[in-house]
Amino acid sequence: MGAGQISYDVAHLIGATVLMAGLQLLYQRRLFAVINTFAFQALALAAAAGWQAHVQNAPHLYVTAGISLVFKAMIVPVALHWLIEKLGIHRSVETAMSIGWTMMAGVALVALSILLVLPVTANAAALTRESLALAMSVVLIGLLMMITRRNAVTQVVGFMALENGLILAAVSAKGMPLVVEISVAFSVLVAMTLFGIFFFRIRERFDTLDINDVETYRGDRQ
Amino acid sequence: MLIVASLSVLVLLSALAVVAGSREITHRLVHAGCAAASLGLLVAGLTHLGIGPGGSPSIVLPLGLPWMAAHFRLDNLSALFMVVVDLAAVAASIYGIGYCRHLPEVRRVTPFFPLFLFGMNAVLLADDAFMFLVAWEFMSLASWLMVLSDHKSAENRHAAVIYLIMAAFGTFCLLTSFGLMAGAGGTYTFAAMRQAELATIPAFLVVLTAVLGAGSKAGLVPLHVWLPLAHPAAPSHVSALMSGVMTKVALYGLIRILFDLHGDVPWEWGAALMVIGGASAVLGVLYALFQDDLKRLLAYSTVENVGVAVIGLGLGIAFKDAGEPALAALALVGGLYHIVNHSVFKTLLFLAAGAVISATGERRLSGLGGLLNRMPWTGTAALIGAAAISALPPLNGFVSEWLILQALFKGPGLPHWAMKFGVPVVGAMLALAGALAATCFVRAYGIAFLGRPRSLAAARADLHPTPASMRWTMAALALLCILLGAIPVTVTDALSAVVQPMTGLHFAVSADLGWPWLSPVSSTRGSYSGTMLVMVGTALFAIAVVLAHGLGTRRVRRADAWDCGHREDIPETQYTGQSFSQPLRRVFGTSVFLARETVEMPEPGERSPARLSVRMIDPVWVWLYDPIARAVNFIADRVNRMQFLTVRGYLLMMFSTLVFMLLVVAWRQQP
Amino acid sequence: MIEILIQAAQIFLVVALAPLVTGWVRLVKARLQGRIGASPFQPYRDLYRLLQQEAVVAHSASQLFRAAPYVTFSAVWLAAVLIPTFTTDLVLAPAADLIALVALLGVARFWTALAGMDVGTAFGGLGASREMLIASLAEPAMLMVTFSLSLLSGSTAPSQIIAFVLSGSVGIEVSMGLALAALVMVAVAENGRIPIDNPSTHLELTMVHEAMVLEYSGRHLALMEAAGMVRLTLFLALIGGLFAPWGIAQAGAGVTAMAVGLGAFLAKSFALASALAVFETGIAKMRVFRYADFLGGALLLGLLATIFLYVSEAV
Amino acid sequence: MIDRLAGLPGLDNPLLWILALPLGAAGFLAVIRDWRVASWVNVAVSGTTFVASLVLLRVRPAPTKLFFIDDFNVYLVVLTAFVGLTTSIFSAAYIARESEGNRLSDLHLRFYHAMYQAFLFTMLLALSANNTGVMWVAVEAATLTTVLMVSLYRTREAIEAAWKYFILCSVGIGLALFGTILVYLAAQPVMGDGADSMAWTEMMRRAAEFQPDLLNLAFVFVLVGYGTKVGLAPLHAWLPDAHAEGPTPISAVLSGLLLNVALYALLRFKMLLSANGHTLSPGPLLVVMGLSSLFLSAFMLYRRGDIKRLFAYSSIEHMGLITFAFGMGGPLANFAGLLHMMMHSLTKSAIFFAVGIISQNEGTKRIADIRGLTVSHPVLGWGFVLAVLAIAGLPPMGVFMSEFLVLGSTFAREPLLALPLAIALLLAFGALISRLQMMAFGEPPPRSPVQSSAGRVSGILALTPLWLHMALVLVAGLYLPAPLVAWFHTVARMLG
Repeated sequence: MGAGQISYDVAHLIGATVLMAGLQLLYQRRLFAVINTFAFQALALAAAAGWQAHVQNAPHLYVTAGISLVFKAMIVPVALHWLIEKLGIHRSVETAMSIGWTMMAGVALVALSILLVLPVTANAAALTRESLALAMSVVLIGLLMMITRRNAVTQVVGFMALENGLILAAVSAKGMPLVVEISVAFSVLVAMTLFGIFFFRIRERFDTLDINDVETYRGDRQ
Repeated sequence: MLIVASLSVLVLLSALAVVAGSREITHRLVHAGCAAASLGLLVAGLTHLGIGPGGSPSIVLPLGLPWMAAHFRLDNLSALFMVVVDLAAVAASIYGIGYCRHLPEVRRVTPFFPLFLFGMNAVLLADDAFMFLVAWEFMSLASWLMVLSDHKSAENRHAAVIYLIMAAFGTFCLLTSFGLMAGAGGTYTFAAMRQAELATIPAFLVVLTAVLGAGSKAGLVPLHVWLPLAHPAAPSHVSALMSGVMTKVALYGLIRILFDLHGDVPWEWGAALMVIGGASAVLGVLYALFQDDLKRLLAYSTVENVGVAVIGLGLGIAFKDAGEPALAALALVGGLYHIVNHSVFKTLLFLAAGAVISATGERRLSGLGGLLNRMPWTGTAALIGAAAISALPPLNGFVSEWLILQALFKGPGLPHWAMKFGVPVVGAMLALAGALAATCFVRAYGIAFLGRPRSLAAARADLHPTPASMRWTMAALALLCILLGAIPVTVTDALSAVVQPMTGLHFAVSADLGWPWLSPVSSTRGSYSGTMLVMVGTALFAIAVVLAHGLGTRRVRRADAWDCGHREDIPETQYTGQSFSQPLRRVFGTSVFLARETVEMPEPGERSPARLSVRMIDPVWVWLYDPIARAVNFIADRVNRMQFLTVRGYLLMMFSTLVFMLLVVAWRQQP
Repeated sequence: MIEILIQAAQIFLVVALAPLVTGWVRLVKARLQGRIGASPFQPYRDLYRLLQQEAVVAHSASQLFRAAPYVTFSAVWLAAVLIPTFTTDLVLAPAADLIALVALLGVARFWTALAGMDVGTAFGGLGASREMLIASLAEPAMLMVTFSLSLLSGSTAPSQIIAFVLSGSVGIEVSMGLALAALVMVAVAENGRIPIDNPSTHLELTMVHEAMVLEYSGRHLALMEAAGMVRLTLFLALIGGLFAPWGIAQAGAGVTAMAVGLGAFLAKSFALASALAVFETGIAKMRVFRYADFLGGALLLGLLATIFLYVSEAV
Repeated sequence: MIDRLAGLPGLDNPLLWILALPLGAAGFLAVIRDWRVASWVNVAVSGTTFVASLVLLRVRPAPTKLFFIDDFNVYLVVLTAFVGLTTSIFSAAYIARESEGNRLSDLHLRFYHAMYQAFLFTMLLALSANNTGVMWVAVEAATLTTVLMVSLYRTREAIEAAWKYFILCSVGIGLALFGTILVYLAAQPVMGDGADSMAWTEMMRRAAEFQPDLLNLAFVFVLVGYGTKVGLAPLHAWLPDAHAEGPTPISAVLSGLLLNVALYALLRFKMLLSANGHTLSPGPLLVVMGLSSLFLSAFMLYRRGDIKRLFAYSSIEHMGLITFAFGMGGPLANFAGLLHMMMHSLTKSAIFFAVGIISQNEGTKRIADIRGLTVSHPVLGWGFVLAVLAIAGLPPMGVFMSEFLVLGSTFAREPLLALPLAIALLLAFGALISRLQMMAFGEPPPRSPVQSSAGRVSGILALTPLWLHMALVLVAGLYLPAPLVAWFHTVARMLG
């Protein structure tokens, strides 16, 4: 039916945008650019959630949309900017794996998730199968980012991208309850991450808590 | 009924020892109680043997695995071993009454001693795999704690840890064996296992793991390494039980699986067991020959005797598989007889060693000497024990070796060429082991009890009189050595009743010559009669005395030793254990233990003494255990690096796990 | 009744004969060495003289030291009583087969060695150590001989083996030869003859048996000596009986047969004794550490003897 | 909103109390100033919770939309409440000793007690949740609370451990959520929108109609996600440090309870798969992860110098064993797995009780510095020996029974799989025993034992839970009550 067609196209479009934003995250070389890209992704996610709320006429999804709009697209980026200023973190992205390879890996992950999801969701609503594939790729890409980027900030962003993917999947799962609770719970996680970075003075990366002492503690060295 | 009572008494005793362990009287009380309880069990076992074949119905208690309770049963085999175990147990307990005062850490012994006895008896009574293993591990556990009783010495701790790990290895092996026999159904009762039909490979594995599991506990080469470490570390009356009895419980497990549960074991396994047994016998006694520590020497000789018994069992399997039940019965009777004997004289010898240690505080042969004059009781008992373990007629050790040899001499009759040629070799090994055992104990006894004391402690041994309880136990055991040797036929008849269900043939070991004549198979086969030997021997002895005294004088004059005219009173000039075994070390040591002698001569004019140092390495350690240890350490080092990665590293591991699994799913889902 | 008498006769025969055999060996050796030598009856006189002397016992010696000679002697004697000499029809024969005989000799050795160590002198230990070295190789060899004989004749009882050999069903067997060779080597070692040990030496470093009984004197020494003599007789009888049993009286034989058997026994014994003397005169004593090779050789011969049976069966 | 409220249990329902008590207490404890009072309130609340949970053994409340009790989670709920109680008793003594050393400020202690109850609440919630989403939220909350408690000491090591724990587990949680969503997607076409298609009770009934491929995919994510919390190698990295650096009572509940809860979640999903029947068998994945955990921990044990890390790794080992058992499947192995879950949480928490007292007495966590415990502190020392022997799998303790069943059944079915299992167990056994001997025997280090009366009281207080647990394990090793066995059998059948 027409409406279904349109709703499908729009949802697909927005989902694709989220994924593109994800890939772009891998591509960025400068921290601020990363943050902005993330904000953009959050924006797209909010749009997706809003659209789903409209399509499935599930009002509670508007809450999710609101959360990601306000919290992720605005508060978090600002907070990150502030953190970078406050802790004087390097502005450039340290990569553990060259951008090019990372991009290729990202594409490979997208391929993998499509390969996995599309055949198995044959009888699911077309709406879900597309965005599910997209969501899964976003999740995997987020994880990839956490691994291949050294800065604390980029890793946090990676984590949040991963979580965007999850929210995307959640909202696009037709009539799934508890989405709000889940997104709230995740926002708490994210908040704690940022808090932790600030509180524990994690300047460079997750691995060492303090750059000042070289030898880091990893549990009973003998 | 009696059994249940005695067992529960044992448990209560250990509780008592825990509660009231601070008072010295408690320990003697507990040991006395143990004596009473094991006496009860001994009686139970004997009466059951007296009733004759046919096991009592299995008793079921609502314990253990919920869907199959706990089964207990007493049949002839277990009754026999019960007699073996509790005979030694009674002795050790009574001995303990007097001995426990000499222990440094008695509070770490008494609570576990009853549990140890309990465990061993429970193994014999168990009628399902679960209870069997529980009791089995229980036995190991209790003895481990007693090995650790004198835990201040690092050597003992080392011994203990190796012991427990080897015990766990054995348990895992037995678990495999039972698991395979029980099948996926999970009915672990022995009754069910007897019915089990096994395919070729599982059947093979069952026997293999049974041999490994029971063998590691019995101390068969090359799984014996823990034994000479652990047995000496425990207090002597416990060592006596561990060496004299616990190894027998292990053999019981072996017999139970190979002859009862599994049923038809192919002859190749018989051959394998004979070779293992032969190797254990020879290597064990060789090890023993070169020991300086009295208790370790005894422990190694346990390895030898277990080997001898296992030769008998292996032969039994071979004959049984070849359809020769009579000979199989003969071999088994020999093996079982040796098990009985060894439990008696090894217990006796360990108890004697305990008496020596508590009198002199010295375990090294090189610090002993001249004890027969100072400890006549212990000395005499030990002499009989040594003669018995050296397989000298008319004592018990000889009878069992004679039976095994008789069976062995029939071995070449087996249809397989491997046996035709193998059996003589095993026979040679057995003979060699026997002769070396005699040498070993001439050395041990001569150095420890004869000659002149090599240390002040040994010279003052008579200042610490041995308590009566210890003396009487040793005397009783010595008497038993003679008895079991003098009336072999009575014993063999009882044993053949035990063997009957295994070979399916009632078999009179005193075939047609009648009571005192031990003549297996047929009277023309060759026969032996300890009874007659004793009678005639004493007669001749009397005649000799009368002749010598009648024809000559009876005057005796005490004087200094002549010693070819070299008058000296430096005890150090005596032969020591080292020098005694030196010729044999030259003969065997160089090849078996890669022994190397190095002599450091001082420069001319220097006053320092010349030194002869001997280095021997234990091939089993060097070629089998060290590599394993090295491998484990190597891998552990590599793996340990994973403790020190960065969070990103860990995330990477997570990510790759995820992707890997996704790929697996993707691959498996291809239509 | 008659069996009892025969047995009794045997009991005293071996003891009575033993010194004479030893004396004979010494005589022949002396003659071979160009000496006149003492009369073959000299050993009787020696033993009697020793019995008269008082026994001197070292302070450090224990009761075992005084008991040992009696035990040793009676053990060897018991062994000698049970083997067929002039007849196989002995009441006590079933009490011990060859295995038990070996073990009985082991008893004697066990006590002798312990007695050697009892006084606590260097020589005693030396003797005991060497004696046990020899024994721990000779005994297995002896058992392997028994093994091959029992395979051949289906019995370990001497009387049965002899009966089997006499029945003639045994042709010229390689393994019989090998067994004989092994048995001879063992006998040489067990009796402490050259090349293993020199019974007439007191050169300290070469002694074996002498070193053990060094501290003995008087009747104790006499018994030890006597034990040695009986052992020699025993081995001669054994070799003669097992490998050349001709003339020996079988079960249920008459008096004449007995007489014949006795004659044959004496003849064989003295012949073998002379052979031993010749052999000893011919060769020199070997170093202690060559014992192992010599006796190991005996052990291997015994093993070969059993193996060869199948070869001859197979062809 | 309405339907969600409808999901809550009624007042007559014991479940309500079991959940409400800790939640309320968490808030209440946050405002109590004096830590002594707080620790006793903590004990009291845990006690009442336990009593309430005992009611479940008698009355089985009807499942609601959000909560339910069945044969599987009933014993876990009771177990959790029980270990919660014993641990709170131990923690009372532990905190008393800690505060002597002033390692913890009152504020920290208030926070600690509040979080303790909150943690219990989240675990009970996760166990009794009838809704995959609720379960997920609960597990996530459990992670957060424990993270906060692990970092309680504010040392660099503690903070780093907490951080590691936090990051790894949040990622894991994320993946678990994705799996949950996938399951919902599998259920939704069959059972329509809404909470029904997330309710275990409903899903189990119609699992057969779900789309198998989607379930496969879901299970992978769930396995990696919840597997991280179970501590399966190679997802285990957070576990040793989190155990080592937090306060010991927390280590006890982490090892004893949280791992079980995560495993429970995993098993629920496995049940779904086996109820569906057309999926790929999850067995191989579980078996592989189990074996890898077994081997990794077995070798790690040989290199540990820190007593708490040592036993943390032994927890990994046992989780691996349990996972292996469920991977093997079949009535015997599943039964053994369930039994082992119970035995392990009792024994391991007991061990951590002992370890807590030991490290307080000796003032160190380094194994090398701990000697001759059975001489210096007999009751504690022997209790420790008993517990370690139990965890090493020696009879007559319960762990032996489960290991016997796992090995026995595996040998009967897959000897080739049983061989590495046995080897790994033997390796771990060796490591544990050698460490045990080092610590429990030998000459104790020369130290004047300063035992204040308060110390002695709290010593007795701290020892009771240890011996109580050991008594239970001992009894279980010899005799299992019939209803428990019945539950295990039904669950084993459900697990397939």
